[in-house]
Amino acid sequence: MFGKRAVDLVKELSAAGSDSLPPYNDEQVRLVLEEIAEHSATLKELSGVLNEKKRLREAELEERGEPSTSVSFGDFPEETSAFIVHHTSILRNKRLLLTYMKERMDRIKRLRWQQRSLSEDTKQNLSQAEIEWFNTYSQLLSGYMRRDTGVGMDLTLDESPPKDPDMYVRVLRDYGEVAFSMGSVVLKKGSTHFLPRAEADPLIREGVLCPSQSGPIEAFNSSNDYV
Amino acid sequence: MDDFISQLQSPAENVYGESDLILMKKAYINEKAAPELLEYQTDLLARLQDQVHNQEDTVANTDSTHAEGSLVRAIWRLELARAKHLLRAYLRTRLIKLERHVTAVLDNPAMQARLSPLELQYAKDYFVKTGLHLKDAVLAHMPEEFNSLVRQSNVSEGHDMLSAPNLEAHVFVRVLEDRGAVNLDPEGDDVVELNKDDLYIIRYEPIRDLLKDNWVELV
Amino acid sequence: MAGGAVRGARQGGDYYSLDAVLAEETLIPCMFKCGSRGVGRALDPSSGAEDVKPRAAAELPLWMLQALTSRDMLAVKVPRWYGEKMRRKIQAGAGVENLRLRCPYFYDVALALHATDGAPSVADLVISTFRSRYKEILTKAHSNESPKEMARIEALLSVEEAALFNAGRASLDALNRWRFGGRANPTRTRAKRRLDGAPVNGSR
Amino acid sequence: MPVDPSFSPYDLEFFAEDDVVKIVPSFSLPTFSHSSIRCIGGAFGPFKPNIPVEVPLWLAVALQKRNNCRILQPDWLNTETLQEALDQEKNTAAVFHRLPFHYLEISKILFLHAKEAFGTDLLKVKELVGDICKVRLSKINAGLQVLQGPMTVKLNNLSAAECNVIRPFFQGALDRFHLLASVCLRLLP
Repeated sequence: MFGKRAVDLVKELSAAGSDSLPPYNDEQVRLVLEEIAEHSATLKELSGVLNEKKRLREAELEERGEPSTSVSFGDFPEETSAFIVHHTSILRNKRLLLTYMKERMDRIKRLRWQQRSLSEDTKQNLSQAEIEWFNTYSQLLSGYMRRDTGVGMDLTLDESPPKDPDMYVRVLRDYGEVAFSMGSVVLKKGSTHFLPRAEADPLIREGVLCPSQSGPIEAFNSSNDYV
Repeated sequence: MDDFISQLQSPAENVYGESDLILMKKAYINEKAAPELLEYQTDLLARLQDQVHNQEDTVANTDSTHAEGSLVRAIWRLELARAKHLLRAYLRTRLIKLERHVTAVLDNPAMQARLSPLELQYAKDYFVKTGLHLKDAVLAHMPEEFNSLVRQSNVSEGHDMLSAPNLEAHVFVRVLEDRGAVNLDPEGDDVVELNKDDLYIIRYEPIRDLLKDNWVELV
Repeated sequence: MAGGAVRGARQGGDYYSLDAVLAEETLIPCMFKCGSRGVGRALDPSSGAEDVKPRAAAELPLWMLQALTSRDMLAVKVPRWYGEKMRRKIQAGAGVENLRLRCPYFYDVALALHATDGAPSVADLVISTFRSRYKEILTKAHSNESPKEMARIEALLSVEEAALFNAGRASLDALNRWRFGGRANPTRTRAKRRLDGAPVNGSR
Repeated sequence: MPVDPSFSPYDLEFFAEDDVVKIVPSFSLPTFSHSSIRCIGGAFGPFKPNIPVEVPLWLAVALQKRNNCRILQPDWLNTETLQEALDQEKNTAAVFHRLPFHYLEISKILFLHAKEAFGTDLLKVKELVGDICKVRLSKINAGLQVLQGPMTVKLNNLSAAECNVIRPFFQGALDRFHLLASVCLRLLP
């Protein structure tokens, strides 16, 4: 069936799932373009045959002194239907190829929203042109977000709503005294502290602290020193 | 005296009023829930961005060495984070929608008018860059009659490759003001009564203009 | 892509939609009203002939039909999965039918066929089918069945139905994770994000 | 891939944090005008020890975390009111009791950050909110099960989380019903 190769390309993407990028199928794309060229050559041939048949029929009618304006390609259904089949097949192949490319471009675009550059692993699966597309898109998006010429905000940040800039943490292991922006704190196992989130985060990743829902009860009335 | 003034300044005016932040939140929810790109909220964005910059200056200039300043600064920073989150979410939602429907938007002057100048420039650049990639990879290798990015072939009637938003999609909508009967189809066979506070799942198209004129909001 | 099918229920589908182009691959039984030159091998490999003969039967993909039927060169037959047998089964209760097996794009293909051919019976049938299966899809999507049972149910659904089913499950899961998940606001690592940049716990 | 029109429950929680609650501050701000905090969203305060004041939830929680206030139990979030709401909810199949649009989000936040506000009622209040949510979700389900074709569905008093949880399914199903029916209509002579 015409268009089989092209649909296999789209099936590849569909089967891989929207979160992954299978290798760019250069060879298959080339074969589909070849199929299109063949259809196109056949179209030219059929159109030659049709024009010739029409001309002959018109000449025939004129010879008999009958009006020849009513002759149409529809009078030669065998060639016309074949013409339509090839024409439709080109449209189909075009749509499938573009859908393949565009879906891949969309997935590559989404990578830019997660990371500034492509990993080597991902690059392996992209064509040279697709790697360039990533860079082009990256520049476009960065331009839109730039402070001087754009909106001045990095839109790829903070998908989830913001949290309090300070947070409660519980100390998981003794760590000694640490200087934070609001002062020094002794991190003693089991104790709870209220710390700037940005400064606590590295220690949470290190396993020294873990987020805690609330502070120690005894602190409840102790910090009203500016009442 | 201070007491007296603060009594006069009832929190109700400030807290319950529709601050620009609340308006921004509503604009974001509408934008996210609507199938098509809505009008860019030019004035609101400009005002809110101004307020954010001013507040950032205030925070930078506030002494936080004493507890009072440090508390207020933490509150300001939290609110700033909330405001910036909303701004980013709004702009991000629009950008993603713009990319998706870029051909349909650029094909329609009325849609173009809904974009900010930066968005319009982005749409044009994005369309050109996308087109170049598709042209290099596919279209340039196709027969001439089929190598257009907006027409399937040179016998296509008009632009038949656009990805247009689906205006027939259903949305959740809350009625803000009594509006009475609204036709859901051109024949007027299907009528719905929209009263204040009503909540509906409804096709987007019939309430499109009501949303624009603030009779309803999306949920 | 589930989300696309849910939100994108529309005639013809987007030009670039994966599901829309895959639905158009569905083979439909047809009969050529006229002969066709040189396309025999491609359209019907079993015939082995260069040319298609008038009144020849063939199974053609959906995408090819419209251009030929509109010029009265092709007659489309109603596929068996929209046939009388199916109609009787629907009337007896469509809930148990395995639509995925019969036609993965049961509804979209019907709409496209209808646009091609104007077969009223097909449109009528798929509306009754959706009406009778809808409730079951909803109930199961919001049920507490085991993952195995959920997978079994999903395998019976058409692609369009499965998209709905999964969307319904995902949003309920997201709500429950939020309500009972224990953590106030789970940290989402960037790696866990979906490719489109939406938060992983966003319901589709 | 379409833009996802759904919000995550965390987005809704963020939206809910603009709702107003009453707090009892334990501090004042003598060096700030009117003992208030001038924010982008308005001037909040005045903050005077033991003088109740209304502030948005996000601010209330931030103050409470820093031990600067006590959040008061909202009027609608106590055992009597909730019990009444639950009974009403159970007794009417088609009507939904009017609750704050963000009742689930607000109660979740308060159960987490303002346990003290509920005293010994905490568990009972939690349970009632859970029961109300359960009854309402099953009512919503039952109501939507009877859908037989394209229609506009009235959902008065449904909450944000309830709308959001049914959104993907029902938007999709109604889009589908509408599409199928609009094709069928075109058949009519």
